[in-house]
Amino acid sequence: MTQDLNALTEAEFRIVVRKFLADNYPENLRNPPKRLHWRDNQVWYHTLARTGWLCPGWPVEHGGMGLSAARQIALTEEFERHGVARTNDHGIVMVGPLLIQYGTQAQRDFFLPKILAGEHIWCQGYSEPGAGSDLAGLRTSAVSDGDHWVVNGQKIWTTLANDANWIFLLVRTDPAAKKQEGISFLLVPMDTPGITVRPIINLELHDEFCEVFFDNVRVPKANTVGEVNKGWTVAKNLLGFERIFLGSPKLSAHALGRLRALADRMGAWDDAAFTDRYTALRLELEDLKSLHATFVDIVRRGEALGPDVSMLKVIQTELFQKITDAMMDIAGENAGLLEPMEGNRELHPSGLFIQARPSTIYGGSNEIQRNILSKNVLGLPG
Amino acid sequence: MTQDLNALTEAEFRIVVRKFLADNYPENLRNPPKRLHWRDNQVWYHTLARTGWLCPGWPVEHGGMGLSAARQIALTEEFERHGVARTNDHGIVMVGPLLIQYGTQAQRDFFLPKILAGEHIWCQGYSEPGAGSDLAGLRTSAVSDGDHWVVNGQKIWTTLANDANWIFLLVRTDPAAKKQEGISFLLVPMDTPGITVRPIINLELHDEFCEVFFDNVRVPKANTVGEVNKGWTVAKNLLGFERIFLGSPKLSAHALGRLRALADRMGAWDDAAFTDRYTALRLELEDLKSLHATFVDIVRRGEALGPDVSMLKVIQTELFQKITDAMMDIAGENAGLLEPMEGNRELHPSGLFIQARPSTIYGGSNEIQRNILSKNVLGLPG
Amino acid sequence: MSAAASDDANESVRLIRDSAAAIAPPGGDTRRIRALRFQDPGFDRGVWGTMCEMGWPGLLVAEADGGSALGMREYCALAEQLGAGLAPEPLIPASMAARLLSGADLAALLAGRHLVLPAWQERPNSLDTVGDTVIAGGKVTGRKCFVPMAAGADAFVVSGQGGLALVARGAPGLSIALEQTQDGGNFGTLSFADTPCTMLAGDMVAALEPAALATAAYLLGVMDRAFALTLDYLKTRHQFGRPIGSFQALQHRAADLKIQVALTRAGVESAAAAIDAGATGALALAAVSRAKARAADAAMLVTRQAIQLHGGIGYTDEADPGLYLRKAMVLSNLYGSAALHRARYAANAADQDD
Amino acid sequence: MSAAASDDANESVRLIRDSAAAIAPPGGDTRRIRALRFQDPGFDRGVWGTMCEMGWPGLLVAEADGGSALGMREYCALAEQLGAGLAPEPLIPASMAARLLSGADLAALLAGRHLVLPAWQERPNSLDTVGDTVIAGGKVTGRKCFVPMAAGADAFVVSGQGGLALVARGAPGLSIALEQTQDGGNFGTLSFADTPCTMLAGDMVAALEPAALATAAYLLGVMDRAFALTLDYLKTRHQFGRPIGSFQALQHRAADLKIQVALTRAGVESAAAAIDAGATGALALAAVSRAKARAADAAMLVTRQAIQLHGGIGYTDEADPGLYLRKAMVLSNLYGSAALHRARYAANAADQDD
Repeated sequence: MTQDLNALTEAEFRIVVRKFLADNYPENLRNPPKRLHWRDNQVWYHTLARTGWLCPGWPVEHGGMGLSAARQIALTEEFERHGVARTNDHGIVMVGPLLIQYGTQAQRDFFLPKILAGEHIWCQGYSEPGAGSDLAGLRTSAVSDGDHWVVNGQKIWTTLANDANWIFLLVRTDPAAKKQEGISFLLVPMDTPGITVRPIINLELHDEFCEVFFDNVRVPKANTVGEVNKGWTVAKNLLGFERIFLGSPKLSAHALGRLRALADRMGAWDDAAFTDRYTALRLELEDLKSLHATFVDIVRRGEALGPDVSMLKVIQTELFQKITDAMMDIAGENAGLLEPMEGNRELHPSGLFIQARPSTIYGGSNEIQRNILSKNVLGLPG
Repeated sequence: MTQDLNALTEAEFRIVVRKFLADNYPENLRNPPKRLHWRDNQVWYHTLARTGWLCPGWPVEHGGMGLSAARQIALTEEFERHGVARTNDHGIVMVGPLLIQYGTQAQRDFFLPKILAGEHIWCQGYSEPGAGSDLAGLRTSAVSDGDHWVVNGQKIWTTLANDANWIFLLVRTDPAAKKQEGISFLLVPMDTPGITVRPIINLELHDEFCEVFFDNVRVPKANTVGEVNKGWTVAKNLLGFERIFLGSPKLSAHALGRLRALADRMGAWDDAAFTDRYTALRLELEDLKSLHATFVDIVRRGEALGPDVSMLKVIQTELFQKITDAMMDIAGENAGLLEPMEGNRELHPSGLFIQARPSTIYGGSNEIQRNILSKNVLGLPG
Repeated sequence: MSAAASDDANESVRLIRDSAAAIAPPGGDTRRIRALRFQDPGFDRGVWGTMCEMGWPGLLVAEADGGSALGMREYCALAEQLGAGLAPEPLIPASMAARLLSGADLAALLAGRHLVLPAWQERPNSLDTVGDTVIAGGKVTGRKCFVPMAAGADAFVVSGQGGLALVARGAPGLSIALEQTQDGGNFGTLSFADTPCTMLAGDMVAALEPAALATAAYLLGVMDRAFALTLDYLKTRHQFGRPIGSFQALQHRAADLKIQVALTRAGVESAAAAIDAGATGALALAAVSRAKARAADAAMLVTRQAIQLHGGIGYTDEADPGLYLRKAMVLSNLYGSAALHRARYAANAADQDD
Repeated sequence: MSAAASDDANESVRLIRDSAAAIAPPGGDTRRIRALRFQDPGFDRGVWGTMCEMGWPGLLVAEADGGSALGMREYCALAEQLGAGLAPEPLIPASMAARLLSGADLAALLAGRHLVLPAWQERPNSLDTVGDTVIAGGKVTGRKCFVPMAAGADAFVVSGQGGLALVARGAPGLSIALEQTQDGGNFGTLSFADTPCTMLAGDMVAALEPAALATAAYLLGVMDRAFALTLDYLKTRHQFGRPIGSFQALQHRAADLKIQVALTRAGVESAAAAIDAGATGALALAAVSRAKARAADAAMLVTRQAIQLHGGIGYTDEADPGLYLRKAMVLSNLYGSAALHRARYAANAADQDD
């Protein structure tokens, strides 16, 4: 099958994907208002695992679909168009590719099949209460004790940790080293004694994020990925892809569609000031699409993304917020409702407005992205 | 006369001022598009001197009108309403009050009558090519030589230096001292050998600003104001008043009137997006007026202005720019014209747009004002 | 205003602020606020009783009618203080109702025994108080929406074609649908079908003005407190080995927020002073619209930035900035959105000649 | 486009850029630019001749008609390069005229012997090419304005009711009033009174599109270069003992300007690619409008900020940032302002379903 999919034209490929979704995706999970938990999406997850569609980007020899970069982009677009919910995908998009690149043969042999089978559900332990924007300032420690590490500390903003049975962790293994050195990358089963998960209720009143506490947690040294004290290199590698992902215009495109529906409902088109504002948002989205396409072309050509990809994250997240700001402005008193207007999921300005808030904070806050742009792209000093 | 003026009600006082202007102000000098030179405004200047209206704020015993703060504000408002051009007023608003506060009796006896008579025209030597925003970083030096200072260095942005016969100067008299210490305040005749003035053509294609070069210029030590090495205290005193002056809503009010005239001419009122934008600018102006009034009240009560007066400068100058930005947006191709549209001074969007540019740079750039607000008002660290 | 009158007003404003702060400490009682959220009726009837004992719903009511006969400056100072403390009690709608009642009805409201709320709105983004509702022959028929804290009301003042009427909560033919609001309160949608009522003589349109201005003042309190919280956070939160408030980009943003708060305060205070000085008609409408337009936009800006500047923690429900954001989301568009008030300002303020 | 065709296009774009940079070095020849400012005709006829030798006015013209038959990508690359170098020579209007001429007229234009410029506009803020001008019986009567660099034209292509006509500069009944423009060039207002003309067969409306898009590209060059200048200044200018570019507030502003330049480039290149790939009708109008709207706003923003970030020196006429600001002031509203193009975009781009 995978051979065939890469050989198809893009148009043919998209038809295959659409048919696959029409045949397999549960109708009630289309465009969910909040991030789904494992209890809700595991049936779909196992469908993907069973049909071999779970890991589009993994090479065929590791059990993936082996899709080219171009095909993966088309696949993502079709999934988004269909309103497919994001799954608990950290194992698929992060741990798998990482182990393929940095893991030992033993690690690959053990972990990859468990991910492919939907048996291991992963979460990511990077941020800490004292190390948010300053990720390299993390303090969770791992102290050597024979063939184990003993981990103590706390992680925060761990997405869906309450669904996961494994976590990948950045820990400090050399407290004397400079900030970005002395960090190692560990793989830890969530049922290890000493791990406690506490869900955080966010402004959506949803428990998507968690705190994870580590109290003398013993981790086999065999679960270290890459060299000891070189974990920052491993982790950094994952951040590049995150930015083109966070810069995808699809989220803003979706929000603009909702703004249009709201404007229809509110009769806002009679107001030329709104119409001009709407058109400016549309134009910004179209320009973002054009700019995004130039970065996608880089990926398509197999070249490395530069730090200027941070522009996409800034533009996309702030456009998303500007669109939801406009919603609040035209929604009138409905802007204050907790639930969707008239029970119609499509008309939930306050919900989307709140959903847009953290986009400029996570994945490296937009302040951090602008620091990266000014220093690593524009070469400004200090 | 001055006794009478303070005793009048404000309404009566304004009537007196209006009559004075109607009787005396040259019609052809109303609302000039650019800052006037001495050759153009000296007749009016001497009229003010002759009638005793030149120095409204100076105490009566020093030859001024002795007007209260409230009367001075009303006077300024009436002058602005009438479109009275700004004169070469550094002697009146800066040097005189400064000498009254910090000068020796001999300095007061010599200089004040010359200012009152319109004989001494002053300019201000603060900024230097390497010390713009960082005013305290100035490097023009004054080295002691008997009862003289020998001044070497360069000043820049000296307004109308090409009209002045005296300059007040900040110079470094102790090169070893920390930045704001070791600075002294000197009074220097412009015809002293070694002084060269070079006008700078600005974006208005006008020579309002000058560079002033000092090459072994000998200045009597008797011309030092305040203590040697304490000139910063003297100079700082002048900056507070500058900000409430630069924050006066009158400039933006004038610009908004021009925007209205342009909108009439361009038929822009048919465009609801413009109308909403215009109303937002109007509201910002009205809010600025309300905020400005609270600071004027402080002055009226004779209390000291706090550093939060920097807000006024930021709001006013950026509003002025936003208004002229709107002009450019509706002017169509006229935005590119060098001269007024149809020869009508009231319709000169490009001219006012350019005139608005430096307002966020001079008088302490708006970046500096925001630094002041964050550190001295909000107490933010560093 | 003479200097003596001005001193009196300053003193009564100070007294109001002090007593308000005792009941709704600025940012100091979020435990109470959190406990009341998303529960009916969304506020504390006991605290409401205390507010009535303080005479707050009657602040603008004449002394002969049992009120305090104070001015808009005092009312705005009170509303601002309640905003700083996020007090959910429905002081603004109840004060609006107080203007529309008289006699025993008014006395019961002011005493805190009988909570009456106005039901005037039929469409979002509108200040029209009449709509399609018909009041005739002692009956009301129609539909009113966005009645804040309707869950706790004992009766409603309803406006419509035919005048103004008082309807008891339990009146036959009245059904109430409640929707939760982001701040933990509720909006009621009231459907009347031949519902018995008693006629009133008040003017709903005029009563909207103090409510709109007080809402601007409440939003001023909300943004002022959200900004103060944020400033504290900027000074104490460290990243990269220094307080985040030492980063210039954040400093300048804080300065811009400070400017918005200052402009809002200037606008609210000048509107209140103008009305206390006797401004009426278009002048008063323009003053209220200016204050409400700025307050709505500035409150949203400041509370949005409070979330952003708090980073991840700002997005948690357990941190306080979200409480201020949600309050701004509910109140910004109440009694007219910023766009509506900009348009109303343009229609009412004479343009200048200079 | 196939990979091979794309490589060809990339190569011809590179060639165009190189040859343009030789004649109009980006930011490197402001002495020439300054010498030509505010002097008639506002550009250098000799340099214009060289540009014609390079085949630039005929870039889009078919080979059979003496042109190079290249695409919009090449044309935009050329215009961008000229913008970076602030070249005042009227390439864009002359290229527009080239689309409207044929035979010997066209040959004379392309050879640089006879400079023909289009005169189509009668009102500001409008893309209407007809207006009140009447062309009939071999005579033109009417008034056209905002003809860029009219001071240097030998003839004009005039549109009006009745079609399109060629009018010699010296034709009887034609009077030309010149107004100086901020960039040192000029706008001509042409009054025709029974002025003899020869009829032409071209389409003025269609000819506007490449001119509008090339103006967006020229503005891209202007802003890109103004930004580069500013970035250099941020790195070298010291205040408070450090380069001003080390201050975070300025760094973040620079990042925002970089984003505007990048969005403009993406929009211009995607419009050029769409047209080269055969886009026509509403699709092409929308693409051009998107590019021009962004370029106009971004050019004004970037050049304004270039002044601000240069501080006092930026406000002097002898510093270069002002040259870029003035160019942006003249070109941003030419061939349609940002607001006009936003409205035209909305009228022509199909809204999406997702």
